Amino acid sequence: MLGLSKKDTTFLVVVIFLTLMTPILLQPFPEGSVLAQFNAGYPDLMQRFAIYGIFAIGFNILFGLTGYLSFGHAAFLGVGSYSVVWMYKLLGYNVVPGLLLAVVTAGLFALLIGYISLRRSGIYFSILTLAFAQMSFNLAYSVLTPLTNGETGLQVYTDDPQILMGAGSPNSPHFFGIVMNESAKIDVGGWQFTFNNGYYFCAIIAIIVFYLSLRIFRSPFGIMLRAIKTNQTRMTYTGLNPRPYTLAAFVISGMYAGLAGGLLASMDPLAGAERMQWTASGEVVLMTILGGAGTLMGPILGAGFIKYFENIFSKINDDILHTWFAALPDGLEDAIVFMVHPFIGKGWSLTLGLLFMMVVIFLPGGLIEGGNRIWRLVTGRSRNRNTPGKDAQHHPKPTAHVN
Amino acid sequence: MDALILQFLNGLDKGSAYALIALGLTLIFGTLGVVNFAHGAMFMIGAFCAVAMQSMLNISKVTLDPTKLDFLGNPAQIRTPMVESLFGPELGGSIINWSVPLSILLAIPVMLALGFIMERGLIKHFYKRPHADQILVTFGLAIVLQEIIKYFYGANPIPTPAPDAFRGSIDFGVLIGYAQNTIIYPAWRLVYFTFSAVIIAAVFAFLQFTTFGMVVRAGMADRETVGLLGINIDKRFTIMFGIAAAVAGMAGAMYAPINSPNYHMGMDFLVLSFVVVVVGGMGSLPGAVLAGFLLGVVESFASMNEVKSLIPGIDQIIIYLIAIIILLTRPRGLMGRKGVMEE
Amino acid sequence: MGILEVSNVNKRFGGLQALGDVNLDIAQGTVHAIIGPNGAGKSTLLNVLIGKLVPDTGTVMFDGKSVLGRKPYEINQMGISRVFQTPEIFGDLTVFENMLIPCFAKRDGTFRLHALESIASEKGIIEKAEQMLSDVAMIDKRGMTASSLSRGDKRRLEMAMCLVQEPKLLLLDEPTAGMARADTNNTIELLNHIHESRDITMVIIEHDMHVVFSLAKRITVLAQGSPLVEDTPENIKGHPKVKEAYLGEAAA
Amino acid sequence: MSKFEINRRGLIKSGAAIGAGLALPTIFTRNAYAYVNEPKGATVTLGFNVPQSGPYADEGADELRAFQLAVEHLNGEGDGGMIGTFSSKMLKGNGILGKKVAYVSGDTQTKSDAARASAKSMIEKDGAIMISGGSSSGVAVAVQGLCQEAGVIFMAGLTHSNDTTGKDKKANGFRHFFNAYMSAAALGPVLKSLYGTDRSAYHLTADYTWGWTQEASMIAATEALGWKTVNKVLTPLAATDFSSYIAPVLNSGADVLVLNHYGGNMVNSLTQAVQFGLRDKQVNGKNFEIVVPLYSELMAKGAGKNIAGIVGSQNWDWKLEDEGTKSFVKSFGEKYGFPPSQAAQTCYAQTLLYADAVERAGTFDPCGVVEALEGFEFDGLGNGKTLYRKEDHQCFKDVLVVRGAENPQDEFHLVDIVEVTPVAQVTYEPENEMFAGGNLGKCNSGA
Repeated sequence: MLGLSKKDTTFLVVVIFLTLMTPILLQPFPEGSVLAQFNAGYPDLMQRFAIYGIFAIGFNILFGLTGYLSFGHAAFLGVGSYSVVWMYKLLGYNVVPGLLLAVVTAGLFALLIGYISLRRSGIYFSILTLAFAQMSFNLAYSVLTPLTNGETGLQVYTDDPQILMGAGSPNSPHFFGIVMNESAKIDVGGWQFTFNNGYYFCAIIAIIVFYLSLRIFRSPFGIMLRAIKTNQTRMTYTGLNPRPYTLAAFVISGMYAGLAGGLLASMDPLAGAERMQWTASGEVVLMTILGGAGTLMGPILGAGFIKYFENIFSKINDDILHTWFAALPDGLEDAIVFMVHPFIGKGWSLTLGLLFMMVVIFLPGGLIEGGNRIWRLVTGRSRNRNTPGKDAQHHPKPTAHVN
Repeated sequence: MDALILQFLNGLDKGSAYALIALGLTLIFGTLGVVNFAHGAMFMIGAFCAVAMQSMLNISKVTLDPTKLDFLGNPAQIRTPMVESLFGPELGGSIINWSVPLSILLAIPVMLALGFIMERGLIKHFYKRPHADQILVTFGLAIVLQEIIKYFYGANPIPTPAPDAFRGSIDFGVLIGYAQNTIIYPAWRLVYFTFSAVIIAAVFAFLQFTTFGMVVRAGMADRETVGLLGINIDKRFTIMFGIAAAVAGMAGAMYAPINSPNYHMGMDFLVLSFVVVVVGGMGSLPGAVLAGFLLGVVESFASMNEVKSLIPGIDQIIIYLIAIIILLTRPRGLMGRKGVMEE
Repeated sequence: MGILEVSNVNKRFGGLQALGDVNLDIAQGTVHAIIGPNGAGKSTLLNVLIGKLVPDTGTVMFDGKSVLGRKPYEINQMGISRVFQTPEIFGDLTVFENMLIPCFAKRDGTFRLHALESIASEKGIIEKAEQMLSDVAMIDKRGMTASSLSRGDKRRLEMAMCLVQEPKLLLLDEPTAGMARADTNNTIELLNHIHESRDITMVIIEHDMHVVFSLAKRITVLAQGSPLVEDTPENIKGHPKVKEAYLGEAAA
Repeated sequence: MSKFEINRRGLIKSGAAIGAGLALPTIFTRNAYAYVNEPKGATVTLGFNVPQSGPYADEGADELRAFQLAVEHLNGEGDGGMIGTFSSKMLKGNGILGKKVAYVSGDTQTKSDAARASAKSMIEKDGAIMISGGSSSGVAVAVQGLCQEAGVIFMAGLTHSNDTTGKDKKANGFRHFFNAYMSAAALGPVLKSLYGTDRSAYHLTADYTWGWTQEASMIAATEALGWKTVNKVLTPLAATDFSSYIAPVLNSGADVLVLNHYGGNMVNSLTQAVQFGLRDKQVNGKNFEIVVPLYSELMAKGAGKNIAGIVGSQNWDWKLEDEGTKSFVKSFGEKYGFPPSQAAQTCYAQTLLYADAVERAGTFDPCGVVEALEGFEFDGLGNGKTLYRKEDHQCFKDVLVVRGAENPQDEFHLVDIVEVTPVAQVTYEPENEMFAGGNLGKCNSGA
């Protein structure tokens, strides 16, 4: 179906199901319960899961398949966001023109940077991309402020032209009248589920681009990219020119990043310059490696993992801890709170750092490897048969080079 | 002209910090083939060695002085540093005053130990793993290290002044035949530059003139062959890791008076030091040093008002611009070897 | 006129004359071996043939076109395939995927963006790849990861990848280097089979005289950068000049 | 304005299908809200969004302490702090409108993106009805914009840029902290009396919006005194080594260096300027002086002894002698062991002001709160008589001019108060060109 094998079709159906059910699945604990703190089913975070999932899927097409490690993809994310907000300012709040522009400008920008950077390989390539992105960030923050509104971030002002805004047009981002920040809340028993327009908009786009990436993985182009990662010498002596292949992968992943950046601004009409900083580029690298580079689902898992910790763990404070352990005797309660305290709230990055280390030490293939292990355990299939999980055939062997 | 000399001095000074960090990073790349994202954190921990030394010397005996009141109206606490009560206020005072240079004595063993533990406990298991995994694990480690520092020292910068003797500036211009008050330069920055030059020279001498160094250099060129010769190169590489950490640590400790240490200063230097190493060329120690000084000097000149008025914002991007130009004209940086981290 | 003509090629590296006045004329359909003691210039000559080195003087014409200054992938597209000393294959890919790549390269040229087409729909390509794998008796290993193959199978796979492109000329750089005897014999058998069934011109650079004499129809002996003799294997055996050149080395 | 949670009925239809699919017995929806996150239970939730990682984490921690203290006092725990001295007597220590105050906290990371994400989760997940906190203007403007769209109140924390209540002002946003214009207006007369009217200033300015507004304000104020501006140089925000920018100052003919830097930038540029010996020099026959327009005690600590004698401005200082300050310092000091920073004070005051406005309005409805706060005059929160101006939601109150302490009595004594500049001197017209271009818009309650 859809040009996919039966296995891939099943896989895609599972992904679609999970994506559409996210508002329910991420809300496992009833409202008001002690563990409700761990619920992640609110619009902003779900949107971020989908958007950073898209970013990571795109990055994986470059890094996972070709092995070229870009440290500058945040630049495309930023360009995408700025494009969308500029379209808001000039035309109006419909997200479509902005998203189209975001993909196109990010693609062109990627073409330029990729064309230059891909003249080098390995770490030299990584540093070239990093240099371009850092230049973009530094300029966006300072000299280019008329274009980017600098530190504050680009936003819509009431005196912007917005020439396509009719009297009845919604006054916030919308898709032909479907307003992104509108939600339906449904209470079922003790649970409350939020079905947000913006989330479903992102989710549908995420499913489409996931499907595209699945097609790319299974296409002749996908094989060529993996061949580049494995052996460029054989590639050239087989009559193939690796450069246009890597450049195409770079541009495609740049467009994914631009789309993700555009969606960020579609959910929340503000484009901050920090989106272009090296830390943002590093984040997508971490997401991809953490989840499992070169696998289809890995990067999405990695994106979800990091965003979850950033948004959920940073909000747990001592008061919440005390309510959790309130049932315990006072001394014990204080002791436990004291022990847990460094890892939550402002210590969320410590927890994240430790988890990075644990995952990479114990699960060399990333989170997806953990998933595969559990899968094997559940299905009871033996380990030594090297049973393929969903993704095993694209699982990268640990090879001894960055790229 | 005097403005140019001033900026040249600034460049050398910036460059010596870059060079020291890049040197350690290259030692680790070159000998171990490991991408160490925690190297910036080593620099940061070095700087906190200076902070720790200062607070250790300031461990005080507390007495209450009922004649004075603190902000809540309670009797004020009078703190007398132990060192002062031990050696008398005069000598004790000057020991405290010299805490930053003294912290080198703390930084060397601490950083060597940290380096050994890191290499044996963690990095060792990642030699055969992809560079991507190395990046993830060392980045995780960098976060953990800086969060630990934040837990104990907070997020604010902590003042760590240079000894009084070097706190002010000296009239450098007079020394090289200029009029008075034309080239004024902070004394501590001159100390820092001299210190860096000594460390860099020492590292090179160590690699050049000792058997140990020769084996390591041979190992950098061809690890397998050296291994075949029956030399335990792994052990030496562990020591090199310790040395690299110690170099970064000393660079950080001595930098503390210039840049008040804070827990995330390592991340600020991380990206820059990678750029320096790559511009210098992977696996080349002289390249790292050369690139460090080059980028430092170029950055300083780009910060001059005359240049900035020509090209606004040039000082924000000059390092990256130079990096791009060099990498496009010289495929392996200034002095890189073929095949290192190129696949 | 041969398919590959090397005329008056000279190449110096500093003071060293690596190649001096090399003239070679390789006939269509032959198996031509280039032998010579260490340092005779075999590798330099090979690198000139594949365009990696540009000679100081002289020309290299393949099929009437110059190969000099062309990129490796252009030379391949002209019809020259190369087998390396250590097999160069796509280690992370399966045997079958390895075979697909040359098939696509043959059909689509140096670059084509088939990003959304499914491999499964490429019936012709799949058939061709499977056929080739059957020909080299590797069809039962199609799902294996290439890096896990034995040395002999890697060589077999590399050869198959070259052959599936139907090259006019196959360059082999010490195809049996480092192989066990049994693997060497298998490889010789394979090459002979290929030559007989496909009529491909082959140029072999080889050390091992057993291999050379089992395969070659003509042999050029290179010494100190220049061709010493060119003749049939029968005549090369026991040729005095050749013995002289190999003095001290174990001739076969 | 945008609607956040409305159109409920239409959406429920589509949602109901999914809900019914779950085949769970009780499907019901909450009563329609009159405004977003209307508190229905026995508690009301406030959101404190402060930097917990990054360079301002300590400032954020201090803000959070103040918020926690304010919540305690509102709920009737502790000694009541400034509730006792506050001129409005609506707060009784029984929560807000009888509802117990709960709070959630989050990390802005001092990035507008992260700050908005954190604020959104407070609004969407935790049902926060008011957001407060923050330690930079970029974040304040970004979160203020978000609160306007979402329909909750934003009580800004530490934000000093003119834009927060100028170009980027919003109906749902309120700023208690002072701003760059006020700093400059307060510093002017003091600089004149200390350093005279014949001075040449050299500006080093952090290259982002706050830096620019600070620089513009300072230039306007000093030039009005008759000072000349020799040069103004932008420095990268990420810079840690300012030597290249400081080196040319001494030979430029300037005799005053104005550091329009904040936080880590300020610590490093000031430390390094002192190391360059600027303060020991004589230029044009006058002592060379350094001015840091915006002081932050927490950051000043990082510069150590280098701040001695350096003049700057503050919103508030714990050494003030009024009753409000005294009781606040007492309850803060007793709880945490050290005196509060000005960031803590502004956050504490903002929380009380919000609670009081709700009490006076008799509703949590943001539009009611806005109305109650606009034009509100009060006293007893440490800054003397203060007005929340209706036109731009900026507080007008006295500004402190301070000077780095030469002989600190203890580790908390960082600055001496030079002068309390009366409010009249720092007041400006809402149409002032430095604040022009903005538009409050209408209050948004999300309904």
